[in-house]
Amino acid sequence: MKKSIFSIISNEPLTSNVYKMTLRGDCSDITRAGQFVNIALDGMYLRRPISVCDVEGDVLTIIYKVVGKGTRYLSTLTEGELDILTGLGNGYDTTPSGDAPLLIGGGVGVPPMYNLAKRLIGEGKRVRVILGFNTSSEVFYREQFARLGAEVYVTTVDGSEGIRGFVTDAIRDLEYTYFYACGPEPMLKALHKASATSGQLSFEERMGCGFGACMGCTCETLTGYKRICKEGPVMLKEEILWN
Amino acid sequence: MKKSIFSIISNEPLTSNVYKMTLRGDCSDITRAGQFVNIALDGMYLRRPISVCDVEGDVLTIIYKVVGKGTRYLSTLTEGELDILTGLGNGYDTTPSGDAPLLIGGGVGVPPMYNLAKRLIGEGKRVRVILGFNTSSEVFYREQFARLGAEVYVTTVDGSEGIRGFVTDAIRDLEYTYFYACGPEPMLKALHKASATSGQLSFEERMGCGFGACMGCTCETLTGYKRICKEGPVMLKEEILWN
Amino acid sequence: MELSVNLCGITLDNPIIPASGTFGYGYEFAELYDINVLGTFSFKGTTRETRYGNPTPRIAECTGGLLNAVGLQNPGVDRVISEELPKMRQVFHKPVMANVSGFSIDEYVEVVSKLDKVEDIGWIEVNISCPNVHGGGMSFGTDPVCAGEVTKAVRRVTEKPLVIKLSPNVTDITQIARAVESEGADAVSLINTLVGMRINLNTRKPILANRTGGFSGSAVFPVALNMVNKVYNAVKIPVVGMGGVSSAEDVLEMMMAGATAVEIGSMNLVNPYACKEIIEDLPKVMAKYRVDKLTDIIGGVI
Amino acid sequence: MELSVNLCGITLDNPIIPASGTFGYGYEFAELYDINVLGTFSFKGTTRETRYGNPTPRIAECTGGLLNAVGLQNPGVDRVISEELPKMRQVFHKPVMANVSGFSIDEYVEVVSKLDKVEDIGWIEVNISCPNVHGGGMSFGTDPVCAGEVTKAVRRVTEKPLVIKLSPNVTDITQIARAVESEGADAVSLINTLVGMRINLNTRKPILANRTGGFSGSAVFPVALNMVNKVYNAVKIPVVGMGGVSSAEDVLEMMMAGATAVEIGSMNLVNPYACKEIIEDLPKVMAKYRVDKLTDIIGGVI
Repeated sequence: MKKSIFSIISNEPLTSNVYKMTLRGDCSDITRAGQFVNIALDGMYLRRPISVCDVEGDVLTIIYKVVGKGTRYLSTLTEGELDILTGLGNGYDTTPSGDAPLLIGGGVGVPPMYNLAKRLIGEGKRVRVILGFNTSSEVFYREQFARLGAEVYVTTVDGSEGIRGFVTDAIRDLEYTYFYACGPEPMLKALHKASATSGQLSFEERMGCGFGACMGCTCETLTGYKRICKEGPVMLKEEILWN
Repeated sequence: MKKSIFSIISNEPLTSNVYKMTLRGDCSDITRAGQFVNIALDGMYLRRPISVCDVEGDVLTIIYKVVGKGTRYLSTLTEGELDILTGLGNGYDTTPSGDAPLLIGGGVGVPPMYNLAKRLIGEGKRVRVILGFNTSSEVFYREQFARLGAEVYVTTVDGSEGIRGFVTDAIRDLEYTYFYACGPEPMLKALHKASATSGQLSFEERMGCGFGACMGCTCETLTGYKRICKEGPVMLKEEILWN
Repeated sequence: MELSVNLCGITLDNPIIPASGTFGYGYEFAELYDINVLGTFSFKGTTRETRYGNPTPRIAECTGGLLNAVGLQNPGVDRVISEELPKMRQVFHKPVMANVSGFSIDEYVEVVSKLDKVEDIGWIEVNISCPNVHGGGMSFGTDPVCAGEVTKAVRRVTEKPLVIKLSPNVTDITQIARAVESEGADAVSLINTLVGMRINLNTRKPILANRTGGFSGSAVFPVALNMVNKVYNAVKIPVVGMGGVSSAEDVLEMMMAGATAVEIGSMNLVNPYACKEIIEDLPKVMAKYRVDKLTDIIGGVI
Repeated sequence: MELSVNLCGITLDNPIIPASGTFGYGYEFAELYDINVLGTFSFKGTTRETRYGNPTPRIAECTGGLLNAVGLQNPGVDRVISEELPKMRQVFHKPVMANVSGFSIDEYVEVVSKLDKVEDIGWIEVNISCPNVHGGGMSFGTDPVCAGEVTKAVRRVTEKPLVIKLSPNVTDITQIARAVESEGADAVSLINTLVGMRINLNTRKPILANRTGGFSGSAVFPVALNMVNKVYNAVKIPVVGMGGVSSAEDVLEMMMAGATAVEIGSMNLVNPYACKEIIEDLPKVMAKYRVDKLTDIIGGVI
């Protein structure tokens, strides 16, 4: 974990309520895809945890959805500096991926898949990515994944783009050696059941500190109690205990 | 009273801890010298009451001293918008000034004298101004008053500029028809005693709302209880009750 | 979209009520907007005699709020009736809520008796919890027996709806609420201010001349919300919720916790248009959270 | 410039103590800075058995603070001693403050007896006020008799300095403070969290799975300061002040109100370097307010 000051480079909407922000600062503590940063915002007591979409040198990219006061405020910033904790969470382990890992992102679970895809492709893996949305107007980053060299499948619940249905409808006919997922809990639960291989899933919870001090985000797993912010947010398929 | 949005034009230090800010906005409710504005600042629950130094069309000038969190924050702003209540307080009545009024400002009590001097000079009066400070490095606005056509006397406690001593040391040899004063309470008390004519004195108090609703700043006078923010901040010499 | 609520038999066009001590007798605010858009308002705390209140400074800023130790400054009940209410009538044409404080049961009774005869007073809100006055209100509001006695005494002298305003500075606010309910209160309002203090580091004296004051502002909202919910579940009479309410969202949250109507206090001091803006925002926020009638959500937290 | 203070016979290099539940067993923070710069710290609340705590969500944000309903998650006293404290010892070399919670006097006694034998525990802080656990801590801390009984019982099984941590959710905190003082407490620490609640407008459910939680953060500072001052004037034993302290200025204010040492809680969650930065700022702020020795200002408010 590192606490440092980032300067905002850009902040633009990707859809009606999803924004992409790039910032310049010390990214040296971000060592894995699937980690998150925790951003201090004026007027908000707690920091806002946001997953890392990408890191290139000292440029950090985050993609976030406007869901409350904090993210609404974040969406209004186009310049200035932010106090950010980096290097939080365990992130995805690429070691067990095999040759042909499958990456599945749902909604704002899509962003962490980007850096993960980049890393896996860099390791010479054949990467397929399923991006799940409700409808075509919500789709983002399809081309960016394609440009990395990933095979991209999009699903929309209403069928307005790509495959009609849920991400689980897209994985059925695919063969893969391992899977990585991030998205809403019902999606993760469905994937947990539908997936043919082992995998890693990333979870969300309301956090206090984001670095393991307050025990605000603990969950029970088959291997004991884990802090989503510290031992998580990424859990192994085999340890997850649904409640 | 009017609540409106002002945009910051400039914000510059006049001394090591006194700043001058100019803003553009609706100044139509500022009708007298000696009134104040009440400024909402991010992260502060209460607004900050600041006396009006000058108004020209839609340009408002305020001069303020950095004394706490709020004014320290204010001093860092060089652009952007501020939510301001204008037209607060009774202000100085120029009617009884006579031909040769004397204006006395001490420290951050100097700014309201500027617009007052301008108004009185505009009414054809012979205006003399005494500006009281602790030391020469704290002196500001001497030339600005001179440029208006006022006769300016500066006093410093340590004698490093102008007359050595307090403003009361400067008024002794002057003849004047009426006086107007703003400054710290000990100065006002001394002037109340030392002044040869009737006059008007402006007071300070910690305020809640600044517009008469909360009764936070009430003081007792010989003519009953007065709210510093509403029936004040300017009091007639004859009604003041020292405690 | 239905905003009206019924408080003790009187219909309010909406649940928004500026709280006592933050709205004077209304006429300062009437210069800014037509205050008849309000549900009603609770005017300044009224005592038997003229009170100057506490020495200044009476105000200290805090994170998310302020301390006040105004100390019930008011011209006394007779001049309130003869001077202030006639001025109020020129700008406000709905039943108003009178707020009463006292330092003895006799005083409460005398003030309430006099206000009982004023036709346009709709409700009498009895402050048994003002924390600012030495030997004053505090004692009544922090003991269920005393709180019950005040209620019983003022109940005898008025038929108007009685709203007892409760102190949060107690171990169990539901005990006090049940005590005043059983002695005939028609409603309770809560929370009054929390006791707080600040020190001036330069002078090493308390910022407030009174040493301590009442803490209010958005900072107290979660404490208020919890107490409103607890009291809602403990009594059958309506609850008027207050404490840090600063937005239309906060109003919905307070109503879901159990409030039939909502008082807005400190926010009036920061933004004089706060109540008007909240009333204007309510329909939008109701639409967002799929609320058709405000009365549907009272105490609706699952 | 003298920052050291003496708490129950043990010298602290400075009065800064991260509060229980916001600092774990120290080793997460030790990755960020040398935690031996601290006066000491109070480790996570310890119970007899392993506790998972409350279901999530356990955290809700508020203006100027947060609600938490963690519910005393901890591995239980035996594993604290066998697993956590050895890890702590690798990074912290000063007497540490153990924090104890319980659901019965027996449990308090058993946990304190076991911790009493751990040499590097300097003080035992007994939490009689945790508001999160149903039928739990709350009852002891809100009644002077129960608070006294817990104190008396744990006093019998330890010679280490006993710090009783008090709940602010009471009518008169000085009553509780006097009760624990008379049963042998060596110090009191206050305030624990205020009870609060928030509702999710979308789901119409409380944000916290536990419905209510403990409110802390800068918002509670004026309430804490008042209670610290009241208790300081009511007892002879030292007071450890806490509640919303967020800066070196707040530390001075808390000490002037009566605190011998100052615990920092929520601020650690927002800024993991908070305690380090406050310790570094203290000499500057002391100079600004002309304080040579911190012990000179304890209870110094005029």
